[in-house]
Amino acid sequence: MAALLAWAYSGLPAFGSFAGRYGQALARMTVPERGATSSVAVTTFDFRGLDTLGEEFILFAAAVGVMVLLRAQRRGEQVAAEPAGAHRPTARSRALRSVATALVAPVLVLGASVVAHGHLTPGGGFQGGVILMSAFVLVYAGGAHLRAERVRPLSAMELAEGLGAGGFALIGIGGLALAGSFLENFLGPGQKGSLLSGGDVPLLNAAVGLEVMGALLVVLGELLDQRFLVRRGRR
Amino acid sequence: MALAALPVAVPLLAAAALTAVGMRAGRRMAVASALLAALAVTVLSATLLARAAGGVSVHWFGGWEPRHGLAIGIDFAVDPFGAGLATLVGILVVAATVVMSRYREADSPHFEVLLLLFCAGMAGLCLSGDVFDMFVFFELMSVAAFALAGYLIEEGEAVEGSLNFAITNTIGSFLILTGIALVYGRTGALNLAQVAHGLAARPPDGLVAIAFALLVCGFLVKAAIVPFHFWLADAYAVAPTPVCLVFAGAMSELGIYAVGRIWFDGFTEALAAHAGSLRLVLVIAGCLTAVIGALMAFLQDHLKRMLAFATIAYAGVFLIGLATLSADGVAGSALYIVADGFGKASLFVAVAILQHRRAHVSELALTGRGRALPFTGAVVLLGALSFAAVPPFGTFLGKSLIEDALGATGYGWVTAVLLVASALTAAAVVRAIGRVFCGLGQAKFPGEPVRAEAQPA
Amino acid sequence: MSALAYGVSAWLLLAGLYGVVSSRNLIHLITCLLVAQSSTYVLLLAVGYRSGGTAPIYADVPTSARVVDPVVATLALTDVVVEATVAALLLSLAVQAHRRFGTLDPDELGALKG
Amino acid sequence: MTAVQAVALLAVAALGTGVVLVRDPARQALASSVFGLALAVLFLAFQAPDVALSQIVVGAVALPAMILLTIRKVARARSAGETEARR
Repeated sequence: MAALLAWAYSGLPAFGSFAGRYGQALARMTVPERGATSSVAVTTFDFRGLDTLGEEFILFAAAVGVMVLLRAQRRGEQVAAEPAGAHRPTARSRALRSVATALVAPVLVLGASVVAHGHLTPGGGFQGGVILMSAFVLVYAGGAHLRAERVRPLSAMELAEGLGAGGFALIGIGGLALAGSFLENFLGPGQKGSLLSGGDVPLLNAAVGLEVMGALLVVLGELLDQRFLVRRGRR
Repeated sequence: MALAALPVAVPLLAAAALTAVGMRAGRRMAVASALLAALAVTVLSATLLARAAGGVSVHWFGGWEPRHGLAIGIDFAVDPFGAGLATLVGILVVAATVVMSRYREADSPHFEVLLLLFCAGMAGLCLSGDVFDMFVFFELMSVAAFALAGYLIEEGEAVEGSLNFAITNTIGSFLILTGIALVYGRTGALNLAQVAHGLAARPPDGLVAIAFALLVCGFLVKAAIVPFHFWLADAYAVAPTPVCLVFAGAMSELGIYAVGRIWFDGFTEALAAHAGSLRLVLVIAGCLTAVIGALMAFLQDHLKRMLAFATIAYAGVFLIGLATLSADGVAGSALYIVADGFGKASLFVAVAILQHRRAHVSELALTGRGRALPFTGAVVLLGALSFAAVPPFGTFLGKSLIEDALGATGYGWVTAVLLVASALTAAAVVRAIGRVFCGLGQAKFPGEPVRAEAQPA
Repeated sequence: MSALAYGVSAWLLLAGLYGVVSSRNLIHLITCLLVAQSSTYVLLLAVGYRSGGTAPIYADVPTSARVVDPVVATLALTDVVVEATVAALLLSLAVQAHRRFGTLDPDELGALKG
Repeated sequence: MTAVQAVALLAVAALGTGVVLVRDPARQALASSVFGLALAVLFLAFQAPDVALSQIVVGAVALPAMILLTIRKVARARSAGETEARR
């Protein structure tokens, strides 16, 4: 197999000398056509938007799948009680928790800004969505298992996820209705480099951010579930 | 033609909406919306099929028409074969939704959501004309399929079946992706038509051969062609029966379809000089698959396993049709796929009914217990006749076309393999009819009865 | 030098697959799958790299700059997401497998089937 | 190819091998986190900051976290089983 791969790879252009017209054409079209500055974002959300639509729904399918697969675990599982005292806050963990809680707001802002600037600089809905998700994980790490659960009940996450994924498809339909083609960018390109350039790319970014955040929270929430059960049992 | 986007967009939207509404939607509403979406897919694809009769029509997403002969966006290239398969997918998903709603009560719409995503993935794969986009929809289909196969996770076997399924198919998708990267490195294009152009511009070398081989292997894992067949029977045996109906009727066949698409739209020109050896390899793989699948099907008494191996056998038959690399052979395969899809689907429906009413899927345990279900018996008989490819069935026409194409390409002897495959699978089903519906032979109860899927889980 | 980039990609694929085949623990096996998958990102990005090119982000560079291929970045992004999702699904299957059979050894799972 | 790229490539190859060879899943999760970071550096060197960013959030943080949670969950289930057996 190694030999076969070597045979195939030897036919590739030498490293650094790739001259594919497609990518270069897209890169050149980015600014004049769309006013956004990140070719990657415009390629992801506009030229090849359908791929991204599919990708979001793959994530969506996986989150639903994880819910289905771990459902049985959630139901009536005998959970080993954690040794008593394991969670009694010590001074050190209390300090850690306050740090974590203090970090929540900046991380939320960071995530939101990565999403909002996705069409201008590296980053975008996906990366921002994960950062937003980690804000919620910090809430959890902040020691408030119960609070964390109150902050993000499973159905709310599902709602975010569905809205995000559906939003992407809806924006696509908007293109279909307003400009005659599915995923057609139906908003004007706007000023180069401004927050509202790139037509619907920022909107799609926001939808993806929401979807990614929701889906990852569902997955992590499912994997964390047992903790909640323990806590609830003791209450 | 903006219509092309809708068979994918509609189920995706429906799935997202269902999830957003979540538990608040009643059970009935979930089923109804899934049903509506699947029906919409069917009708839309059928319309596409009718329009595609005049030739391939291309839809560019986002309105990105090619500029200076360079594809910018992603296209759906709708040809009769793809649109036909998408229609088949729609119909089978409708059937699966109906069967599932009859036999299973659930508190959440997750099953419908996954089924819709699965449906969208398959429809997208049928229509897409961009090699990376095919991969994306292929993955969507796979991820939804992994979850669906493990849906009955409360039953221990489901874990193992879907684990094998997921691991082998994930490795398959690495192969596809590596193939795509190689193709992109050579041609700088992802649109299949432009890939074909770019590949043909230089004499074929190792890169082209290996890239093609990687793509073919990746897709054939899904079709469960020998030697990639071992996961299928396990996965089908554990998946909910209505899901098997879609798996067997459409998913395996889509693997074959994707290989056809890659060959005819992408590599024909570049590898034309090597078509002979490709034909030989594919025919041999197809024959092995058909014979092994049919033999294994004959040896099973677990009805779902039997049908799973029959699915493998027919995947081999369709591959043989494709392997002729001729218009007749492909048309034959297409017809055969559609006709056989309905045949297998009705057999799985019958199994679902038996399983629900009698709580068994082994034909030995079911001996004589189907007498009170004459209608189900009739359906199974029709399925057997469809396997046997006797004249009034579409399978007969498909098989004759493949045989003609084989004769024309010098592989006349392969018709014997087709005959063996149909005979063995039909015989297996007839034996099941004899035992289950006529009460021939001794009843045996190997182990405990399987729990009916019908019980609220 | 181009051999190094492509070679590393091939190496990761082979190493990951070796890990999958030889693994005695499902969680280990899944992590090895991830290594194998990372080979595809390396390959994609290596294919699209252009010597001396900058990232195709025009926030700080003029539009006439030589840039690397944006398409491969898009493909790799999609790929990263796919990896994460498949891993999540496989991990939850592994949890269930352990729950059913009390083992994470793929060989023992096969033996239990009988 | 620049020296940074060459070094990053070699690091990725070595760490990737390491991830495969570490047999203990918990340690492997940590190894894979380091491997994910190395990949992110490599992508930066390949001028793909978008991919690098998502590689950091996914490969170096989210996936190892998922793996660790899975291990934890499995370990918990195991000790639950033992407690039950003792009863």
